[in-house]
Amino acid sequence: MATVFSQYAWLVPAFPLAAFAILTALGRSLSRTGAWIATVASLASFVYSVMIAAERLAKNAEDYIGGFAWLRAGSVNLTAGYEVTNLTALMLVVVTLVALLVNLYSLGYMKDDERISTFFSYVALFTASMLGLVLADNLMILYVCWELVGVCSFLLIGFWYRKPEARAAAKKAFIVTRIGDLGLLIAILLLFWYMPGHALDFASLHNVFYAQSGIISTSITTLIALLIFLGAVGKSGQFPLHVWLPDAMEGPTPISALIHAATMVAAGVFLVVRTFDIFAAAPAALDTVAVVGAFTAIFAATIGLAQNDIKRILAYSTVSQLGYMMLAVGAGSTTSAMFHLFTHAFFKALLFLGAGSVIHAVHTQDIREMGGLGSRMKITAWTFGIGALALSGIPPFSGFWSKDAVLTAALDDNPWLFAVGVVAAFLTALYMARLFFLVFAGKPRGDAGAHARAKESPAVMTAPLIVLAALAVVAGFVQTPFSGWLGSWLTGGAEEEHASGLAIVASVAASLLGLYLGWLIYSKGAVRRDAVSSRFPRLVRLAERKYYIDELYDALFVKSLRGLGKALSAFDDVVVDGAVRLAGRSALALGRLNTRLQNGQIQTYGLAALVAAVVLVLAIAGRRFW
Amino acid sequence: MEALQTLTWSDTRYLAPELALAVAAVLLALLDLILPRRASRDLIGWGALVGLLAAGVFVGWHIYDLQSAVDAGKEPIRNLLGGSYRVDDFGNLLKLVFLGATALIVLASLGTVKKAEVPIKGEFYYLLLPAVIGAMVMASSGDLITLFVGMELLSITSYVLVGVRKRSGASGEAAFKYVVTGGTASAFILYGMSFLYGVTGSTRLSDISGALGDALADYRALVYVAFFFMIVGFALKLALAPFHAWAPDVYQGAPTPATSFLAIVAKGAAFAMLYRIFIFLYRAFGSEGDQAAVREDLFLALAVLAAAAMIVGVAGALKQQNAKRLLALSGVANAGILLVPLTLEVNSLHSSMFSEFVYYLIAYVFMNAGAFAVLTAVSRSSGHEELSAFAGMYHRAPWTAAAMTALLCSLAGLPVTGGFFGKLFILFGAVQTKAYWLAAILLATTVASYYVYFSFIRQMYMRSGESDQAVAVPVPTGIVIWLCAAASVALGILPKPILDWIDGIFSLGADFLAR
Amino acid sequence: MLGSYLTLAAVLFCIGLYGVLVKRNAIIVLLSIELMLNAVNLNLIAFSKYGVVPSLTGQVFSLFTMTVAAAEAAVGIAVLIALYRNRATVNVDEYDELRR
Amino acid sequence: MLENVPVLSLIVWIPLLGALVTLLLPKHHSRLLRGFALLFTVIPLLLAVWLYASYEPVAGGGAFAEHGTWLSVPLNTEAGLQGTGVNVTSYRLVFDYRLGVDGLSLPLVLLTGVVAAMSVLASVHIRKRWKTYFSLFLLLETGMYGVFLARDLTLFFIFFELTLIPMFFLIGIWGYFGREKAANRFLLYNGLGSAIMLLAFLILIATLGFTVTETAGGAAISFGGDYETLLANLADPNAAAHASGAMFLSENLKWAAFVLLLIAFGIKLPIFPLHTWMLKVHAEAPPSVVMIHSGILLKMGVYGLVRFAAFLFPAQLASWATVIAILGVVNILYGAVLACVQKEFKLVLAYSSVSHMGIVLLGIASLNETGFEGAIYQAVSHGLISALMFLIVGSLYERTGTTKIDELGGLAKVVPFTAGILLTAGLASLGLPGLSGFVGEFLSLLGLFGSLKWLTAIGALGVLLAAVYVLRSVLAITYGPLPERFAGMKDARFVEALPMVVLTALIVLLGIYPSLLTDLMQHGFDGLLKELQTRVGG
Repeated sequence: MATVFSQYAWLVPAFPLAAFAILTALGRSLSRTGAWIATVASLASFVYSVMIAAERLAKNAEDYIGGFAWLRAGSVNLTAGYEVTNLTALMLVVVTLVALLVNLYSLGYMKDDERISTFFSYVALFTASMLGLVLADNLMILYVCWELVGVCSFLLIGFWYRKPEARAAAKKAFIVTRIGDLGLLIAILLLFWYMPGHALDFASLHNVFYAQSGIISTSITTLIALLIFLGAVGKSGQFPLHVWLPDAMEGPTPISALIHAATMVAAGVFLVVRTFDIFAAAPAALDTVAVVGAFTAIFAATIGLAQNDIKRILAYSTVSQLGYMMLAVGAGSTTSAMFHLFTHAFFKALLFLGAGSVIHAVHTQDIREMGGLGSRMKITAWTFGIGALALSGIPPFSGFWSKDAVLTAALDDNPWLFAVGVVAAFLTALYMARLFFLVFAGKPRGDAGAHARAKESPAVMTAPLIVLAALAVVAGFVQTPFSGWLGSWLTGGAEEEHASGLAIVASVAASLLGLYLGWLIYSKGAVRRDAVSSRFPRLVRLAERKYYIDELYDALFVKSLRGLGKALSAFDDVVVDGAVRLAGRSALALGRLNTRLQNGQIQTYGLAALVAAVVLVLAIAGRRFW
Repeated sequence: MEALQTLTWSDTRYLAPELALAVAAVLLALLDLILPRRASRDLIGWGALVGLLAAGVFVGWHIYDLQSAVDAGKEPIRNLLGGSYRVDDFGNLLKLVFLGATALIVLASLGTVKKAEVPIKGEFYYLLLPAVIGAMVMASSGDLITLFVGMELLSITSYVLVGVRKRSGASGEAAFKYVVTGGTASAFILYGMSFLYGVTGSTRLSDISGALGDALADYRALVYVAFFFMIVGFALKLALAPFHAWAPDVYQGAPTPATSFLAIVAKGAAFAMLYRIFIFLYRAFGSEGDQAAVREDLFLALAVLAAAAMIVGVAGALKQQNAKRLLALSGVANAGILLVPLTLEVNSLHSSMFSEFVYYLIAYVFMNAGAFAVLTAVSRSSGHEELSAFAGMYHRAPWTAAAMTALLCSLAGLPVTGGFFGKLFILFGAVQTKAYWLAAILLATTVASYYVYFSFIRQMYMRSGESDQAVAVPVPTGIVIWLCAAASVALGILPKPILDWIDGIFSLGADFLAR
Repeated sequence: MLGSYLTLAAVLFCIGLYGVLVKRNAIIVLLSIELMLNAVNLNLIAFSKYGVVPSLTGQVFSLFTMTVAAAEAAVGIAVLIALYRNRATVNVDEYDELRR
Repeated sequence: MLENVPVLSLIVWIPLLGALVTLLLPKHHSRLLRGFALLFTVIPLLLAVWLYASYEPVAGGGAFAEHGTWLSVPLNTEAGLQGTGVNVTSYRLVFDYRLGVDGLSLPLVLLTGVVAAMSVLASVHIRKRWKTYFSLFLLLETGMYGVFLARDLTLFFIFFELTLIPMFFLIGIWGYFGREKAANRFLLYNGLGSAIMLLAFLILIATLGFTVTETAGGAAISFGGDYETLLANLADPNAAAHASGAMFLSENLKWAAFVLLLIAFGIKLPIFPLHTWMLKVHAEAPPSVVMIHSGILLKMGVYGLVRFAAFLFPAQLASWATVIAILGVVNILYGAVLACVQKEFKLVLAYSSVSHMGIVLLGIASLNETGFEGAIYQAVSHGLISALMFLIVGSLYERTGTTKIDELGGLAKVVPFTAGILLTAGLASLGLPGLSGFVGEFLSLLGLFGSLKWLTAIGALGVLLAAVYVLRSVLAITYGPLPERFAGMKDARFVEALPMVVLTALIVLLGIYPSLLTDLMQHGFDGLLKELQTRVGG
């Protein structure tokens, strides 16, 4: 079948990019008009993405690659190219859909902000770069877009720039992810020099690595894979570079939904999937991915249990779920990873937008000051509930199917990974129950007045919630243990049925247990809330303080960098500049010596001359005798 | 014994420049007596200028004469008095430089020299002329005796010139210091000369060079003694470090025109003498063995002195606050630079040391004469000679400040000025002869000298002056300032005519190495 | 013979130099310069008589030297007198107004 | 229409003409003076753009060479060559007037044009002595163009020195409190650099710059600094024998000249530990002058390093590649770490320049075309970025009276436009893809990675540190709470905004479509690469 739409796939990012250009050029004067321009652009992108995806639903649709020469310098010959495959088509739809919904939502959420057009221009730029990242046909362009989404994330986290916390969070996000980016950059350098013909496009990578042709040795392959993974770790907030993601919640909530839940943070997973051939050729790297993913999944979940900020809980949940996806990739199942990414995008965006709706209503983010909102904000509560169930992995919500796929893959790979996954699923259910019950059930706590004024958000905000909730329910059916449509569509293989009874039972049990326990503690009150904290205060405190990792990093890197800087500063001043000053001073000292000689006494001059003459004669004539 | 050959009438035409000056000096002295006490002595100054001009014309005629002799295939040297006086291109070129420089000094001092500064102005002008004669004799002599007489003629008149402000203690002190130093230097040079005569039996330079090689075999130590005493004496005369300490004192105490005469003409004449004596070494000593070793030693001694002069001159000037002392120290450094070409080896690639020397000397004349002229004008308006007298010049006399900037660039060796190209040629010579260390020192001190010369610029452009009053520059001084500035720049942009000219008329072989 | 004369001249030169460098009286300083010049004369005469190539030139040279030395001494003394009028001292140490 | 016009000469001399015209204008009309200065910077810029448009990157350089003999000075042969058996008919030292343009210099010429014009616009902050200011400025511009276009060593040196004097004045008269010290430091340090360069040049002229023309009567020998002659003599294995050996450059001298050039241009670049002079200049000179200084003058170091040290001594470069790469890495990290702790924004920028110039060194050490192009790209990009940065610094200083990071804050509220541009410039400076800073960095690192993997990896840490220091300072200035005394500030005027927009646009353009510049540089390094391949043996 002809790939008509795919040929013009560059239009997808072009719409938001144009919106960005218009908004930037016209500046603040646009205000709400600008917001609408951006929204319309994202709608156009979405529609076009759907058309591409629809076109590709046909069997054996051919991949399309296009582009133009971008950079020629010596042996470098890079194109700015795009490649449309089923994988990218899927990502296009997810990204444009979430972007569209977030745009709509923001029309309500941000309507009173004076910099609304700036906000939408950033979002538009982000959307464009994210789509570029998805479409890129080579690692270089991917890297360019990778950095651009990073900078948009930075800009949007720091959108409320007057808050020092926002400023700090933005800075942190940028710098921490840059550590990962550095890894990716070096990986690209390595690939450039090891790949035949300096090729960086995915097709060539596939050819070289898939065949395991041995052109590149295993150790180098492993190194490359690990460095790429470092990039993914930074972007996807995996341990140990997860620290920026929770702080990133300083940004406006729609941003948290779009960037820090659904799309950008998933780019790490996408990257690993996209370059999976390399990982497949390096088993050690693949194991690392799995272990890091599994560890992150459980590690972030424990922190999430102890947090009180509604967005931070969701943020740690995101970290944890991204760990899940990494676990899946590490276990060798790109399909399940992409599947979880797909479903997670919807329900996590839903949860964030729901949280935004709550914050919008009560102007606080502390769940200890909420409670009983379910009655006042029905739509929000219901949709949030659906999201929570999906996240917890309760059938038949989408999260169940994808989580099950992940766990099945983990079980195939290594039982320990599977066990960790199940525990993480339990913890996920527990903290979601805690969150839901504390916010929507029970009686209002905190500022009663604010509570009384809390009311449901406007339709422009609830409509996206409803759409997402619907997706959170149904999105899972594209790939069930009994029909592997998504997998076959993505990989081009046959549909596989991949049921594992153990996985299903274990995951459902763990989730239900978690929910039940959460209900007992936070709604029914059958178990006292401080049951654990009173018995193991240190342990809880450890989780509350996020295992002191921020403090550790501060001491390890920030302080030492500052110390080094101070030391070098002193060195620069005393030694380097000191040497310069010394040179100057010694010239001056010589001059002063001359000045001392000039005491006005002609006889002193004569004496000096005589001494000099003797020395001269001795030196010149004498050197012949030495 | 051709040494005792007598002067004939026909020889006087070769002495025409010197004679013209002598006549002018006598006439002006008489005029000074005749003129009423209150009449302006500027007239004598103009007279001196005319005398200098006439002498210059004669020198020009000599150059033309010699050139036509060359064209006719004849020997391009006129030997008088049995070779003790030589009219050759080397001498003629330097004479032109001396005459031009003196003319600039006279012109600059017309109008600016205050009565209080030089009460007996007439005397000042007509004493300059014998001094120039002395310098010209030095440039032209082929005999130690002639050299000595010329040197003393120059020195003794300079002593008077320095002390001409007889009511000023400073002037007297400067003169006394100059007398003592000059006398000692003469004694050293003479003592050296006496040994040179002793080992060779002649005072004729050409004879000495012929006999020196043999003498070395027998009287090696005496040869060393002879040359080292002369080197020390010349170092004193030229104020090469560390024999320079007298120079700032004397320069400071002397009236500014006299200072500038000392800095330019007296120094140039001493160089002429140095060249006369030392270039012969190339003919006297072969290029191998012991003789070459001695020659190397002697030139190395000169090179060391040159290096020391450059270093000490610049270093001493770094923090100097008195403009005149500063220029004196700059003169020390420049003496070092002027000495460099002489110390460079003459080899298969390099023998243009004289072009290098004269070109830089010409540039030096202009930049120094100009700078001293500016200093005269500035100190006249502020009443002192500290650097701070230059403060605010940008506002007080913008055009003079601009001219001074050009002069300072030339002094500092920044493009595109005469000083720059002069240094460039010298450096190229140094590099060609692989004297890298000397080139490096020259470059390093040049850089350090930026600080020195730019201290004027800092004062002129970046500080505000004691008063906002415009600095009055008398017309003749202004002419000199602009002439010098323009010449400094022109020498930088178009050095070719002069160098072509020098190369065209001067020949190392004919002027020095031939008998 | 020559050696003795040369030694004498060298001694004389050194005495003169010593005087120039050490004596505080300005007149003695000037006279010391004359001593140095006389050492030269002695040298010249000695060489002219006993030198490698004896010749009259040395004696001629010494005549010039003497004449010039006289002129130099005259100017020197004149300068000194002018200076004495200003400073009222012939102490060389005190002629240090010009310095640094 | 411009085929027969000496475009290169026009580019070089029009600013000088402008300087002279400016001297004739009345001194109190700042607008008039600025207008004229702008005119005389825009004309060469337009010519340079025309050059860009009509330049064909072909092997062997472009069609725009101009030359004539400026001076031909006789050298004395009396005692000399006569004895060597060669009958010398003429023996001269030749100073040629040679201009030329190739892929290496054209980007920098364009940079000069752009930055100079923008800097004239930015000179609104100059408050006194406009006439002198603009004439010195134009003189400086002539020097800069000359440096990039000269093809003769002496001419190059003269232009190089010609930038020194006006800069001294520009810093010393119009600078901030410590201006005189900074001007002195600048003059002496750079004077030393050019003195060292001159020594190296003279060695080259004396040993490589000879041309021997055999005529009927004998041989005419001349020495000169013609760049092509040097290259030809270097490449010609017979040259040594041809000119009686004595003249030729020995292996030791090659090393000496190479190291001298490295130091000379290393001061300009600057290479650690020769960088301290430029800190003072950055901090004390008026911003519009720092735009020129940081934007163009430092690039003269880059250019000289490539043009002379690399092109003339490929073998030396090759065997010292590791040394240069280490120097580069030290520069990158040292500058970056120090930039992280500075309290004064201008010093942050100064140290960031040190860091960015380290990347240039990496590119040069790569020994391949990618790296070389990266180095030049980085130079151009850094020129634009730092010019933009200092433009902003100037406009902020005018409004706030300070550039201390601690004293500023929250300016995005009152001057959103300027703050936005500052943020963009910051992002470009930290090497964000899509902006010009990235391409140069990437190409340099990429080039070097082929040979020195670990060093490149360590150097790439600079990318990370750049993020730290840029964000630390830029965010401290624009983000956060706004001190009350800045509440009434006004955003950039049109005359300030225009150069900001132009520079930003160029930065974005070069970032989005780097081929604009890299295509230009094709064949720019042909000679060097060939030498590297044949001499060094791949």
